[in-house]
Amino acid sequence: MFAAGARSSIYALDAGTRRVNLPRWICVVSTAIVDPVSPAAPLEVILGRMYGQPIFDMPKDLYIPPDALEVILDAFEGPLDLLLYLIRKANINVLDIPMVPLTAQYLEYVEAMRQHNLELAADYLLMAATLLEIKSRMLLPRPSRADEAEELDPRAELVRRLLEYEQIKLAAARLDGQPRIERNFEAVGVFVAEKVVERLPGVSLHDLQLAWLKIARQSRLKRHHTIQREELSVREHMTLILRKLQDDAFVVFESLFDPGLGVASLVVSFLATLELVKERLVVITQNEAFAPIYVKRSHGAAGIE
Amino acid sequence: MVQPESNKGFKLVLETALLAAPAPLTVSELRRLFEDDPGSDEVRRVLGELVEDWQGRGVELVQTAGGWRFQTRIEYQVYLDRLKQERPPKYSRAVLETLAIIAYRQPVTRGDIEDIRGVVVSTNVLKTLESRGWVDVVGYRDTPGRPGLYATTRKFLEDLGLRSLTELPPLTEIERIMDLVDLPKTEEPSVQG
Amino acid sequence: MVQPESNKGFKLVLETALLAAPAPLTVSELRRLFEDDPGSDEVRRVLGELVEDWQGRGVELVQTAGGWRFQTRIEYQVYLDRLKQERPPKYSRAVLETLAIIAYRQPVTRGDIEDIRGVVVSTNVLKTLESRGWVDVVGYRDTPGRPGLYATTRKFLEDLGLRSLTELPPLTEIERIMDLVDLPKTEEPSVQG
Repeated sequence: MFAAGARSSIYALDAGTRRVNLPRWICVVSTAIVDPVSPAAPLEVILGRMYGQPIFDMPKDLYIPPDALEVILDAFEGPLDLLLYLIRKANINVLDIPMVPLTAQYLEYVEAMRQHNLELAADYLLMAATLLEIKSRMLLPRPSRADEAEELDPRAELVRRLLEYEQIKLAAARLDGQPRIERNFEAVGVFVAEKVVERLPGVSLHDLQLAWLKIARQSRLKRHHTIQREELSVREHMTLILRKLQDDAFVVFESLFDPGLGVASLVVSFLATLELVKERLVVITQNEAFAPIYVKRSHGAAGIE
Repeated sequence: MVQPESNKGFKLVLETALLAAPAPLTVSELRRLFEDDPGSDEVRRVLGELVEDWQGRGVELVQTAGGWRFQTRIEYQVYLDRLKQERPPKYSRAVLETLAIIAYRQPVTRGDIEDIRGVVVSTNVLKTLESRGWVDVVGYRDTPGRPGLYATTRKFLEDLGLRSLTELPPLTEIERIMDLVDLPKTEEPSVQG
Repeated sequence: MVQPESNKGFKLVLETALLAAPAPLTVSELRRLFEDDPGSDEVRRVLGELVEDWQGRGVELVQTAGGWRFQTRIEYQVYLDRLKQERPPKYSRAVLETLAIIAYRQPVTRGDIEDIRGVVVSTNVLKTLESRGWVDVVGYRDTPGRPGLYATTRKFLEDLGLRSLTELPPLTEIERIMDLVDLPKTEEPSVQG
């Protein structure tokens, strides 16, 4: 029945019933002035003893010596964190925050920060304003019971934010506790031994086709039909014949032809030879009719020509 | 020479690739190791065998968001730490809380993060997380200023050895209490444990 | 928990450290792994055991100038190479066009190539093709300067999987494609067909 109880108690805190069971320490630290309902007299005695020397009948983490304030405030991640600390340390039910003492203590911290010339983040001041606003709204008379269900508790938004922040705070701590690479374990990556092999570009027939297409297109734009269509086999044989003539010696004409490759090949070889002659790449000589015909690469034959 | 045809050779190739890989390898990457694709089922079966084979060793084969990798067991870190030149970074609460918000509420803007934490988020905090490769901007919210939307990366999951965000530690029960506060008119769920 | 006192635990720690290390580890570094220094002899003895243990695997423990490290065996490179993402290098347009001209119009001089391409052919382009063994000079034209005549080689045919030049895509076909795609004269012709 925690849930139901918690909710109803939010509404229970109206003007008449604000004498809630506040934790003792809040009344003490926040000074009795801010909560007129609290029994002031005995508390002021304790308060007087607080400053200057340690007090042993108080939870010691609640009393913050002024010198330590800077250090402690540094430990807070912001106003929500500070509020949560105040609430959790006092064992207050978050769903039923006593706004008066909480606001008072919060303001005390903020004031202390100001006095110590700490750089007071705007976030802290904004929260102070929020707390004061909630506190004042809680002091207003509550609407009639009929409307009660529709009236949101002024603290609801603050509680929602506090709880959401606390949830993230806890999640952050657990995330930090999660095993993490390079802190709790290492990735294995053994050395890869390899022979370095030069990777040569590959060329496909398609690449050649595309290349030629580009050339042809280019030349078409410039001048028309400079590229004749020609039997590739003739050009291949031209190369083959030139290779046979590598050493610049005269070669017997017939040796350029391989009858074993068939008639078509013979014809192509012959055409290739004629083409080579036409392009003046080879020289053909015959001393007399029916004498052997010799072929030679032309450049070494300048004198003969 | 290696004979990947045999189960043993096949397993050795997978093991070698995983031991040598600088980053986790997916099943489909592992299939690419072989000239003849062995298929995912076969690769998964042998991965299972490898996990078994490495039981009781200082190194284990695990599956993370990015795929499979060998990593050292947590119990061995005490030894490995003795060789380390520098300590791994410790993150401030601001960094960790920002990371938690991004991890659990993603995608979020810087404004969302500031709303939840109640303080301004310094640029350094986000830069720390971005340079670690744990968060990045995945889009922009269509509101004035078009603020960037932060989300966690695959590297974040990998570095924490997780396969998915669902493997993050679950958020605490506070969520259910919050519902109460947010919706005072609806029925009251019982929080009693 | 690990018990480095036992020989097995001791060996596991060494193995784990060596598998996770980003660089080779010396014996003196390995000694530092343990709270109680085991001494170099003991570390060396266990390293020897580890070398034995890893026989027949895809990874081996070796001693290099910088210390001990695990590394993949060279026989596994063929598998690991398949994971590499890098794209094969490509020849420049100049190289490909020069090659195409030599292939289709051989034997040709550099001047011929320049005439057809309409631009100067750099020496590097021809050197690239010559050093690849795909073209060579088969003669010299009897004109001033006696320029070399380039032709394709047998290796070119072999590397492209051709038995003869006549198996090259016929130019007539290429030009027919060009006629088709050239029809809209103003637009950049598309090769897709």
